[in-house]
Amino acid sequence: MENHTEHGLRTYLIGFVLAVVLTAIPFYVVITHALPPQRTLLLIAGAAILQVLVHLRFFLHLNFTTTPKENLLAIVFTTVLIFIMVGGSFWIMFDLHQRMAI
Amino acid sequence: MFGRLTLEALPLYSAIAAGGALVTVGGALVVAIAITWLGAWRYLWTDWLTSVDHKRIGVMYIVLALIMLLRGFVDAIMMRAQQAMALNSGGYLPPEHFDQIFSSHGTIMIFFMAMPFMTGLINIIVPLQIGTRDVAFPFLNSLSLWLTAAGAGLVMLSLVIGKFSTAGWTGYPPYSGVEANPGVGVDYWIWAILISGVGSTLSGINFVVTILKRRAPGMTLMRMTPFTWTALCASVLMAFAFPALTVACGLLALDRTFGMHFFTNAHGGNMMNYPNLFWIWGHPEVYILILPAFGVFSEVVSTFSRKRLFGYESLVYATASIAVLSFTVWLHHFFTMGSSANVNAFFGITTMIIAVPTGVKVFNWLLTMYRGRIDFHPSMMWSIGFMITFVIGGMTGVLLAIPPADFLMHNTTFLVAHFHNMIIPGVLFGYLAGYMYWFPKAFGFELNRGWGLASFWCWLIGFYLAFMPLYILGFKGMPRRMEQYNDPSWQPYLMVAAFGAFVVLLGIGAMVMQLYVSIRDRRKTADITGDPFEGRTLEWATSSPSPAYNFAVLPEVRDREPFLEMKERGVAYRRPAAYENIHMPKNSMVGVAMGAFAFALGFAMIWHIWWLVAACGLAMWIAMIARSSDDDSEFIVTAAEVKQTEDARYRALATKTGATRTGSRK
Amino acid sequence: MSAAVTAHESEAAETHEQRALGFWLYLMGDAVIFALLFATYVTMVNNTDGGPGGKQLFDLRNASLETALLLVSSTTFGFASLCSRTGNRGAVLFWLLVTFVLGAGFVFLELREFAGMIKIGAGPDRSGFLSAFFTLVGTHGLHVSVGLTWILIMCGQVMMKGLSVPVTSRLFRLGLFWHFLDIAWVGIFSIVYLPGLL
Amino acid sequence: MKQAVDKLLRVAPAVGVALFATACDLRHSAVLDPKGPIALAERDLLRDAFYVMMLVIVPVIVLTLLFAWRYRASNTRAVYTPKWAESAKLDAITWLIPALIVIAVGVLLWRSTHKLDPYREIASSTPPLEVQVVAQDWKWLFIYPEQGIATVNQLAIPNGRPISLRITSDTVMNSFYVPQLAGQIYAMAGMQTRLQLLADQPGKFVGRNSMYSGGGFSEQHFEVVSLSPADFDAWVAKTKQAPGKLDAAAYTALAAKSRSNPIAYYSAIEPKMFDSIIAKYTHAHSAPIAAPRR
Ligand code: HEA
Ligand code: HEA
Ligand code: CUA
Ligand SMILES: [Cu+2]
Repeated sequence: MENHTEHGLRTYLIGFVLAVVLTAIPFYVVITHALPPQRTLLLIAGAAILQVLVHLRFFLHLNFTTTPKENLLAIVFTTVLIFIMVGGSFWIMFDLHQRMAI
Repeated sequence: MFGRLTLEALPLYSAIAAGGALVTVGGALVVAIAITWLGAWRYLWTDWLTSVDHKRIGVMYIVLALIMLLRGFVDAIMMRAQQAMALNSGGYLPPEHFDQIFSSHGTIMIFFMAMPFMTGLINIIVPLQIGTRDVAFPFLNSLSLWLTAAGAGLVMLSLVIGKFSTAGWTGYPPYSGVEANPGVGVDYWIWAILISGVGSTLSGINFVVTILKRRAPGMTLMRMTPFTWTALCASVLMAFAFPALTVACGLLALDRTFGMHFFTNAHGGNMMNYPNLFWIWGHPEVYILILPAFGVFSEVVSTFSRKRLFGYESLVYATASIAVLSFTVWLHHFFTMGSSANVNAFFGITTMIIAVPTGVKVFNWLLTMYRGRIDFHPSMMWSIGFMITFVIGGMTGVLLAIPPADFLMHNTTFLVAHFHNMIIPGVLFGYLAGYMYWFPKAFGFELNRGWGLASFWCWLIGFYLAFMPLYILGFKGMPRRMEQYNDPSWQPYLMVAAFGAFVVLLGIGAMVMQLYVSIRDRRKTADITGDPFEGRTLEWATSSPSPAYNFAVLPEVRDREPFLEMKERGVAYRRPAAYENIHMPKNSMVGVAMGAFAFALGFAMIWHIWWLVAACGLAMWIAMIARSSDDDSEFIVTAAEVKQTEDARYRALATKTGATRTGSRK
Repeated sequence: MSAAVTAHESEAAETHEQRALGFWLYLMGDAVIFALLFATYVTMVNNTDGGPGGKQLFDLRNASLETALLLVSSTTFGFASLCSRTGNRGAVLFWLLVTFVLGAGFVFLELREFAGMIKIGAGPDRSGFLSAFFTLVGTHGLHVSVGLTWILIMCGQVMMKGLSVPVTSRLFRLGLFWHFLDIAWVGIFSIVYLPGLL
Repeated sequence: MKQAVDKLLRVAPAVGVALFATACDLRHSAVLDPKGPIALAERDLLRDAFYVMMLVIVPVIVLTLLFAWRYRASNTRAVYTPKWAESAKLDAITWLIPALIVIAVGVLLWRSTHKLDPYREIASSTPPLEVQVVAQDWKWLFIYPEQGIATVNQLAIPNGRPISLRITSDTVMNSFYVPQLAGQIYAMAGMQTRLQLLADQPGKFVGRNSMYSGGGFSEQHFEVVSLSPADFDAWVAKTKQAPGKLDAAAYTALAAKSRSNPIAYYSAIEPKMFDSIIAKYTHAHSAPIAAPRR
């Protein structure tokens, strides 16, 4: 149990540091305009996805051994759904927007 | 003090509206007086309203469905009568009343008839079928019920105070926005749906956890009954689709209440996003309704063909793929909004793909009947009626899935015919089959067969008469939601349709008679064994009605048809060596209280009574905290009590079938 | 006797697991809500109706401060969870309170930002863009506020009931909730604030 | 029993006549009796898909009834196989048959959806006539920018010439629907949708709004009058004589709620009227015509 806790503490700290780094980079780039907008957006997106993964792994302690498989399944399923719903909405709305212009 | 609530909210604007209000209030009064007269308040409160027993909650859901069906059907008859009369004239209903009626009919039928009916069936049967003592979260179950009831109550209240929405069950803005509809009608619709929607989300979560985590030992996923499978998939859809409805209606409420611009015409609103959000929920919703019905048909066809279900695995995969695919088709409800050909074609094709797993199911039922020994119990008749009628509606659905064809048929009565053709022979026949099949399990006696068959025939014939003409009217270019019309060639069809609705009314009458006759004869048709239909699945393994704890000893499952297997092995009625104490959840009044607060909260939001909003919000918050801090929510049924109950059951069994029986019946 | 105890324990573990799954499902439903609000926001970014847009309204200093508060609070909550496992009641209380203070700071900053915007006429009823902004960010803020009350309640329970099995089980779910909100916030600064200031 | 049969026989002719009348009536129903190439193509599509699907729907219905009868419990001579529940071959068939039909209809769908995209102008040697359509509570305004005229609740078109419609709404969402010529598309404020149509021959057709829009919805229909090109020119000339002119003030009056509007003609219109109706809902342009309704 004790061991476990120490291990836990390290996990949180690693997570924290990674999260700080992954936050700092996009903020820095946006403040300094170090990259052209298109690339900045890509960078922001990449950092965000990584950071979400960091949170899931280090704060929510998701992994493939101890997390019950139903919980993982729920998360994977939701990810797919969100992809369908949000991706679909973008496709539909932007397409419509284009077609509605005079 | 009372927001925008004034005396003018009373429905004195038309005699019919006032009559509706009177009937509603009068009905509520009569029921209240009857309960008082019977001195049944205490019994009702302790044994039912505060109950967290899944079987009682299920029964209450179905009673709610029954009450709301009355309202929904009155609406339907009124519309049919109006359209039969209204050639070149206003008929007997002014437009402002007709549009409230189609809106409330659609809303009630979907949210407060079909949803509670389905949730009720799942509640009663699924825990029994998976061999557990209760759902995962019994209190949450009660909360869901009362949130649904609160929503239903708001719809009913709109008859008496204020008006209901006129924007249809889909509530498209900008028509449903404040500018075009400043009154309280749309707000009633929004809050009824938001509140009951939360209930449905929670139900979905509850059933998913129950089915995934509480199955009896030995019941692997691939040994679950088809009904449990469909309940699982429908629950997943409930848990994940209803949030989209919450967003759609929530944003509409923000527009209406706080002057925001999500869906307004001007100021940067984007009305096209509303259909988008609404149908992200709306399409999965129709499969939420139909999947459990498919499950019922699977059980019924197998039981009454006296034959193992054909193609179980195919059925499971078909169910799961329908559930996933249902999230990929929503644009087919607005092909005519102007999307480009690629988008329309993509969603058209995904829509049609659903016909494949659905077809697989139909073929599997067919092959289950093949070389069976078919008993024409009313449940089986509903199933056969379903199979021959549903395929027609499926076919017209596929026609609508072809965008250029939809350009012709969208928003016409052809569409109305399509979805009633799915919902009545599909959803409703399924639930009614389940009702007649599982009734003895819930109440301990069988339903009369003769009246059941009479009801079936009236429904089937009434359905064809009421809705086939609408297909024709669709071809004649008649839009839906018409309060009057000027084309004389429509009228004959509308009259036939009205007549059909009347035949359906006879069917409902036959069902009432069936209930009456069955209750009268309940001694003769008592179900002593708990297994009136040579059942195959676990719900038939306990007594009818089953005790609060369902199973004295949790059964061990070795087959897809566990109870049949037990009967064949001769252990179905074997007494366990000993009983153990059983933990059961305590009743709680917090669920009812939360429902009441939610109802008042909705009412206050509708009428802009802000202090009441705050008070109710606070009350709900406190109730929730109190409940969630309560660690002592269980009580113990002692082994001795269990033994007593079980002994009584075995005594009854012995008198019924002779003392020595151990194995299957007969 | 000992058999009965273990039976009870395994039952408690079972309940905990069921509740965890249930709570995950709830969070996933919430994630769908957030996802659709994000989608709505993105489709409405340009619908400013001639009013102010993100460039004029957003303040990166404020956003980074908010981010810092939430991120640190996620970590301090983690400490609270760790301490609850070792049964150190005082430490749990301490870290919960720290988390509360950080979270409250976040809500304060957000409210200040909202108030500032409303004062210059950029309220949620100004344009479709602002409706979407206030609703998305406000929904997150509302969740954080709910989390704050929940933290207070758990503080009360820890004080009164100690770290009993149900209490730690609740703390665990509160943790899921709090960390989940942090994830939603990552979405918000990456989709709302940063691109808005590009 | 015998009496019942007798009774059935007596009503049979009446039912037969009714069915025949229905079939005949159906042939002349708006959707099944198209008067232009777009509606015709859409109708044919409907028909073809219907026939393809009948290949499986009819057998399912027939087999259900057949099996129900043949395997009824009282028929103890029929084969009974209570345990038979699996057959890889049959499984494959149950998946394949619907899949094949869906593929067939899917190909049809993909092609036709692109061909019949309502934005795609009809190929023709004559250039299309542009008409701008505005949905109002509860009537339809048609603007002929080339001719400089406008009408209410009457869309006159020359037959044989493609018509290119630009559609918007000055109120809630409507759906512009002419079943015999073109199907339908939504009309939305601040936006423009498009629809193409062509009438083969002179005639009168009904058009409607199919999206519920409030109290006057049921009476919100219009007529499409297809004229020979010569008659159409005459019609334009006549309309140019009409006393009414559609300026900003007249427009505001017209846009107010009204039911069962009579057909009306305007001999002149404000330039760019259609664009400014759209623009008043989008911040981008200044709006000459009244204030936006939200
Ligand atoms: C579940 C959904 C459901 C059901 C069952 C029905 C049933 C019926 N509907 Fe419904 N209808 C809708 C959903 C449903 N409808 C929707 C969503 C709309 C669109 C609304 C809109 O435009 O926005 C609509 C619209 C609609 C219209 C408007 C058409 C138009 O726009 O022009 C009409 C017209 O007559 C109509 C008629 C009928 C009739 C006659 C029945 C009847 O034949 C059937 C009567 C059915 C019942 C009375 C229920 C029976 C239930 C039981 C018997 C349960 C028994 C319970 C126990 C034993 C426990 N419906
Ligand atoms: C329970 C309800 C239910 C069910 C199950 C379905 C099932 C289907 N629906 Fe329906 N639908 C509704 C309820 C339902 N629908 C409602 C309420 C609306 C309107 C809402 C409103 O606007 O108010 C609607 C509207 C609607 C539209 C929008 C039309 C429009 O607005 O213009 C479309 C278009 O694609 C559609 C298609 C389909 C299809 C393809 C199926 C398929 O799932 C059907 C699949 C089944 C079969 C095809 C039959 C069995 C299969 C075989 C025997 C195999 C062989 C057959 C083939 C391969 C073809 N539906
Ligand atoms: Cu943009 Cu309709
Ligand atoms: Cu659909």
